[in-house]
Amino acid sequence: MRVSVQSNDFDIGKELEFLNNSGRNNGAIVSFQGVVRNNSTNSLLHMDIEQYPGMTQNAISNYVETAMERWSLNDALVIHRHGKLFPGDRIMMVATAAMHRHDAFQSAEFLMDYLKSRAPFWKKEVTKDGYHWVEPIVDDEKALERW
Amino acid sequence: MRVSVQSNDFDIGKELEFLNNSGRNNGAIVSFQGVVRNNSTNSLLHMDIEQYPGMTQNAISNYVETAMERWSLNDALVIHRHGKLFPGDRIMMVATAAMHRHDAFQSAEFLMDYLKSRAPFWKKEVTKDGYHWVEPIVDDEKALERW
Amino acid sequence: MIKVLYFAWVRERIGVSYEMVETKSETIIGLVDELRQREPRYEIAFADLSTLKVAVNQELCDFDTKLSGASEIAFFPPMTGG
Amino acid sequence: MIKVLYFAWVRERIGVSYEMVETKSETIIGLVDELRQREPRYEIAFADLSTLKVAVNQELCDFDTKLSGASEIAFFPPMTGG
Repeated sequence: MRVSVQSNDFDIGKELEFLNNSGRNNGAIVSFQGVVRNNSTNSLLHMDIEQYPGMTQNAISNYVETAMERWSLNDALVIHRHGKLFPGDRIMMVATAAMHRHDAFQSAEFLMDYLKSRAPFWKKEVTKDGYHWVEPIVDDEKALERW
Repeated sequence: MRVSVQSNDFDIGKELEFLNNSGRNNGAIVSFQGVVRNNSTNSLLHMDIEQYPGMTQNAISNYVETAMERWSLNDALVIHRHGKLFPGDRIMMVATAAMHRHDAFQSAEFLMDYLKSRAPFWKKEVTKDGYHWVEPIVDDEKALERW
Repeated sequence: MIKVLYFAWVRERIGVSYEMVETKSETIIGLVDELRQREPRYEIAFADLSTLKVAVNQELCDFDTKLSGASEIAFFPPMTGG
Repeated sequence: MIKVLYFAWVRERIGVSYEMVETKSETIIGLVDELRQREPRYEIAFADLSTLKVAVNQELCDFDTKLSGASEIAFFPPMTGG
């Protein structure tokens, strides 16, 4: 498993290649890529992602370990960026490798649900009129209930 | 949307880049990559994937269209290879792009379930002792019931 | 004349990947019965229809589907794609 | 002395990203009450605890968690990662 919290971009193709070549008998690799969306009025200049540096890496690693215990996974990867990001930029990715697709899909969804609401990141949206902190989404909190 | 049935390999990184740059306001991109697993005795030499050429493209396109109607998707992609494939080779990929992750995950799972049991491909496993046709998996057929 | 195609082990048991068939049957199951009576290789291939699927004009359908309008019929085992 | 960290709009309302705090409280909620009484900026930041989360030693916990063993406490709004 690998967890990286970084400001620079990543190459999802290389990451998936690396995951697939990690030597296990993978049959299914699922990836999720989060991208900075524009806001409803198309006025987003950029986003600032703040993190809690001491906690982020450990918190994410704990959720990845939970996923590896709960599903039959060969490997898992989480990359999450912080700092200034523009519309269309990649924010983060999750990838899971398993023998069977059900394990790969379920664990990727589990990790996404936890990253959304339990990893210490906070998104700020900046427009020409100022900025605001992104509000948590009620459905994201509810999504945790199914796990 | 794009559906490609081909014998040659594909570059999942480039495909995801292309999907993300297709001009919509994507927030979530989910991909599934199927890889040739070895068999339980590690004796697989290669796999031969037979298809029904006239039907494959249309059948897959229909499932992709169904997914685009059923979920809020910006774009979707299916690539499926046929012919001779070796352990570790990529067999196929599905990718879905949406504003929200739930739509991207659900539609990718839906497409995978249908590709497994309803797209006209047949897998033959070749070992030094001969070959056999891969048996359909009861769970794969059952997986369709949830859609 | 209808073009009849066979895939995977159905193709192997029948020995050809496709053939043109003249039929008087009105349904797919009628065509299957005609073929079964032709030669043992068809009887073997069509021994258990529960292990087979059929497509008419490249769309999946049931064995009791009518043949009117059918220009291409394909018989094959359950798919194992993905 | 406990290191207390603030993130996102909590940090903005309090005006610092962290500070060292001397406390006699035994629980997090006690510490919050102490801070509230110090200055209006704390009162504003901690006005509604239902919109806040807290971590002790970099692990999420509840506001009634005991402070014994705590070397680092962080207050922040619900996370919006992913």
